[in-house]
Amino acid sequence: MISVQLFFYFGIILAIVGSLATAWGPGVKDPIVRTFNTEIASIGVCLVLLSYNHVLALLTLVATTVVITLILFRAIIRLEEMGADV
Amino acid sequence: MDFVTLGGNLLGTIPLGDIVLYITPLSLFLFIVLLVFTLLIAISKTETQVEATLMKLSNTNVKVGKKEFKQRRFLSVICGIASAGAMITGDLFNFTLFMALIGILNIGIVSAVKQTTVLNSAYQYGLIAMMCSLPLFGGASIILASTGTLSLAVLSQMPATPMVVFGAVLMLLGILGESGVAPFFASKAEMFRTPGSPFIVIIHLSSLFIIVRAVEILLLVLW
Amino acid sequence: MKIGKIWNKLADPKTVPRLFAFCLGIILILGLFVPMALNPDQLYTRPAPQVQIDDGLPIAPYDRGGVVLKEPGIIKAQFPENSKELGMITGYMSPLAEWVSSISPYFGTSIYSSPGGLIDEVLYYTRGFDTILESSILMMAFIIASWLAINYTMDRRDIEKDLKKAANDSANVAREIKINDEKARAKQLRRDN
Amino acid sequence: MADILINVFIAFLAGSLLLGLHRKIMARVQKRPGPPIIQHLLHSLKFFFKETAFPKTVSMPFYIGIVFILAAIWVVGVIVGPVAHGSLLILFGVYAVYKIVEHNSGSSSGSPYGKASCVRAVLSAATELPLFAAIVLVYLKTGSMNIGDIISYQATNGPLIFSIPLAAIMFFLLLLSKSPYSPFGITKDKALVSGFETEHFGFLRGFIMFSESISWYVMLWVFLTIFFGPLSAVGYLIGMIVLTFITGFINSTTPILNPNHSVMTQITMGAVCFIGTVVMILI
Amino acid sequence: MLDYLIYLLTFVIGSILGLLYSYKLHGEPYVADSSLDIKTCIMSIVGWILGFNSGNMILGGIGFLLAGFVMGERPGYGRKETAIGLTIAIIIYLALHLIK
Amino acid sequence: MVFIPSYVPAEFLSMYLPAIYGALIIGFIGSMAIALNRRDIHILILTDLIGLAMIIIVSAVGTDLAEALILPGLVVELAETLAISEILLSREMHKIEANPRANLTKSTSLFPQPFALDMEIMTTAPNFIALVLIAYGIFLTGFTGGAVAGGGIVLYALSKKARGLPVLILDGIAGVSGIAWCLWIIGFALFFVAPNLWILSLFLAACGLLLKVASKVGLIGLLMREDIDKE
Amino acid sequence: MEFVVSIIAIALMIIGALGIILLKKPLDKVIMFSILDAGFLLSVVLFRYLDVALFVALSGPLSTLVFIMAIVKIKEIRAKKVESGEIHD
Repeated sequence: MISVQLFFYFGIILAIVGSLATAWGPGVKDPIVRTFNTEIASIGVCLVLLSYNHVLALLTLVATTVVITLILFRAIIRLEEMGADV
Repeated sequence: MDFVTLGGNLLGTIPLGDIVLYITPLSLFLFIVLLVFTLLIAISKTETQVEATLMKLSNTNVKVGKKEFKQRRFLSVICGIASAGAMITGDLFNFTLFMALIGILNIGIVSAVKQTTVLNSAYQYGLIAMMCSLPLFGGASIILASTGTLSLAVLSQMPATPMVVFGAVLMLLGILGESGVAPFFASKAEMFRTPGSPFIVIIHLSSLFIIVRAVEILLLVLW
Repeated sequence: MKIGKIWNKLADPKTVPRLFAFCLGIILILGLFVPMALNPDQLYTRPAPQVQIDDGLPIAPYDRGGVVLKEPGIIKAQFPENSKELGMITGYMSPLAEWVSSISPYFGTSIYSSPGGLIDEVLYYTRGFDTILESSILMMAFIIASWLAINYTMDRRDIEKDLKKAANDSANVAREIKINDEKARAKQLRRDN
Repeated sequence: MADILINVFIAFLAGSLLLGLHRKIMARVQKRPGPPIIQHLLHSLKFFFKETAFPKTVSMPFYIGIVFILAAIWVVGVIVGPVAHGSLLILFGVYAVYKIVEHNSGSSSGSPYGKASCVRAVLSAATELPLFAAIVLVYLKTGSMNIGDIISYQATNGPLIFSIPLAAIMFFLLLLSKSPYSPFGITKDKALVSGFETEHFGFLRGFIMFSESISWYVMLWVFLTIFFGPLSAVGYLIGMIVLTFITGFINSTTPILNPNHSVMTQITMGAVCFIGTVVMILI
Repeated sequence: MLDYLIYLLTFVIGSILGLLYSYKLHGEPYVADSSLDIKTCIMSIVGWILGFNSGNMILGGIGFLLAGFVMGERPGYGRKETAIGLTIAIIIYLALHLIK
Repeated sequence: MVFIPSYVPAEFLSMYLPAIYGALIIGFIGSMAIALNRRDIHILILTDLIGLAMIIIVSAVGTDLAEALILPGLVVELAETLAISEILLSREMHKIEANPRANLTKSTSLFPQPFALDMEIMTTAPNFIALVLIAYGIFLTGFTGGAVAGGGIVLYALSKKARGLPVLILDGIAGVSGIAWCLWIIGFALFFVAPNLWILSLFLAACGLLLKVASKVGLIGLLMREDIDKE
Repeated sequence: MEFVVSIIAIALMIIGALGIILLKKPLDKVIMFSILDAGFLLSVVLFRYLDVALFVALSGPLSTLVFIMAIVKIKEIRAKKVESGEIHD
């Protein structure tokens, strides 16, 4: 038997820590770093879904996280390349 | 609270599984008006915007290009249909989904234009629309957690607990943001400075009707 | 006349998302003081976490009872009278899914999300209209994005034109330099002679 | 059917006369003689006999269709209000469509004045909220959205103006913003020529004026009905004339507000009145 | 509701007739004659009294036609007459209703 | 015999409160960060957090219904992010295009420039992983399958060497997804018209959705390979 | 046994999370992300959903690939900018 509660609370904490890091963590002035930090929060949410046994939602979340990251990186890169100040 | 006190007598229902659409004089009126407008949009041409040119005597004609026209017409017709659907839906989550769809379509209708100010307000509005997913879906699911149902017919018979009120407040905030009423009006109003009058009218129409409908739904849920 | 200034600030599109976010944050934090509890009387209930996988069921977290194609599973829908075949879809497995379920007890998720899963029951059968909407949202967003990408942000025809022009320019410059060089050389030669 | 027709005509005639009166009052306040009261009606009739021209830049079916929608919408307003005593929410919807028409008749013409008016119409749509708040308060007090029920509630419990005066003020703000030359009437600011009507000539303008007369009548009727209880015909007459007087006085003495100030003034007053009424109901 | 429509219509028609009549009578660009006109004064009194107190569709219609005729005269004319007629009519109306 | 409780089990009841409080806190952090931030791209990244909070709130209900509500909500989040980021890009491009001489410097360019990246993984691994992902996605079908297969297609498109936007392929993808849309509407309608054909309608619905989502997600890969690719 | 493994998984995730937050260089962050992902994979395996674990294992390299490419590209862009004297590192 594994402790579902342990993973659940850890997931919540990870999500909160991740979102704190995304919001005010070190070096988040760089959009790349900020996007990285959202990954932590999303892994936390994955753990929450796992402990709720929402496994299909978990699969979808994992897949979409990758794609969202891809989209955000693309936007960041293009904006830097254009020299736009946003 | 019953449907009857708000929108008049129940004229009929359309059961689609757990989602039951219902028709009252109010929703029928809104539905028909939206369909009429959608039809008009589908057959309309766009106008030419005439503007004075700086430092010259001539005018500038701002027109909608053919490609842009097709794209925007398609999106506005879908937006009209979606708002018409939102008028008769009888399910809380279904309604929030319609709102999300209308939000993304509103952005889409103005996204094809060239004016940077319009694009800027479309972007800002898009940010609000994305943030609105939390109050809308979250509010609906808090109501679900508290009452155990999403159907308006069942919800209208239940008393309101503080939790339901909180969910309804969240939903109200989402609706206010998504339909761009004061004090959040600026991001949406600035989108209307682009040519293409038949298309932008549906943006305005859908948001106003969504407010009317949201009033009904919130009253149903709360009382 | 301070209130006038505040009102003018509200008319700037850039402040609006931030204002909205601020209002949202305030309401969310007020939510901490609202008494909240989950109503146990819910639709489409599921067993407690890890119960089914500990029991070693082959289609673990999504087994809702019933015999394939014979007996409906246990599903609690809002309006059962609107869905005649309720529970039958959970009792159905595609041949591929049956084969996978005979191999290992640890592939329940995959099996039940393939055609005939519980999620299909909820997504397509009882709440199919939601699915239509959600996938419409997806489709519209992609239409918008791909239209913009094809027609504007990724339009490579202009850049090709630019590149050609630049190439021509540089060729012209090179030619001019060459001509100038030859002229100079000719002059030099003449002077030398 | 005959009932509807009669009511529509009454609404048109009475509305035009009231608007003419409004114009006369404003003129008198400003020490001008002003046109005869009948003038507004004559204007609207006149336009039906004028030649109609369509600008080259318009967006075609919409430009014409919108005025018919406007007329149809207010006819529906008459049906729901004075004829059938239907749901207040439908009247709210009618008002919403009126906003749309205001917006779109401005934008479909291609004129920059119409365009500016259209953007302002979107801004002022934000002021739907006070109307909505007033309706909700009436609903909270009487427990019904049906005008007939509200009338019978007032017949037993006395007019609502005494129990929820702040809601009446909110509704009055709406009336004020819809009256001509109002301080909140940003869509018809004279800096924009005629606002959204700038490019509508001939019978199109005739239809617009026809529906505006009806709308003025219907809104006054709704205000009197939901806040002053069951009234006789004389009561309605006096009430409408008094309201026209008050709005005329206010409009002739106040300047027009800047668009976003206009919006936020109405919203702020709406919010204050809403909270005030809720407090009054709870205490 | 039909009677109200008829009152309104006759009032409007009366106003139009009054406007045409008074423009034919006074073509000046300014108000030339501000004295009380006995003819129109009687018309106004009779019209308003009939309009308010008859309770009959036809008589009321005629009354509003007369009242509108006076009230609808060009600006500057028929004001005093209307005021007198209206006052007398209201007094009679109140008297009738208070006595009852 | 499988036991399905008719009420929500006690575990979920006890987990509701922490989950929802956690979600509220995450939402609060995200929204406050947005309220304090001024830069557009950062706000876009931060809205991601708010989406995560939404997922937790919905999932906390702990029923199959909740799961069904999360699934597409996720895909919606993704789609909105894509559309809005594209609008941001086009806005900035319009701004720069209005006055290229002042806005474009030597090191910047309006269109993506190729860059040199020579990695072993880019040539060998993607084909295999993409194949596995696509096969798995097809097996899953539905939203999830679409997302998984789409991930595979993204990877495949990314690792291809060719540059240049394949407009023809994009049009083809749009066609496929249109057909999928029709399939799926037919399937949905069949459920209510003829319930006895539910197996057929189920397959139509599920496969239509798979094709739709996968083709749409795959499109991102095609867009990406413009930006992030080697010479 | 399972308790120990879950402790290991959680420890991996904590290390990964802290590493992502605290480390400065983006490439280090990618490595730390892999650790985080590994911890998550372990916990999925603990929950005995092998198919999900398979997918998580497959998506790991995918995201790493995306990260690396984005980082390399953005580095190049920034280096170019420094070279042309627009920004100072």
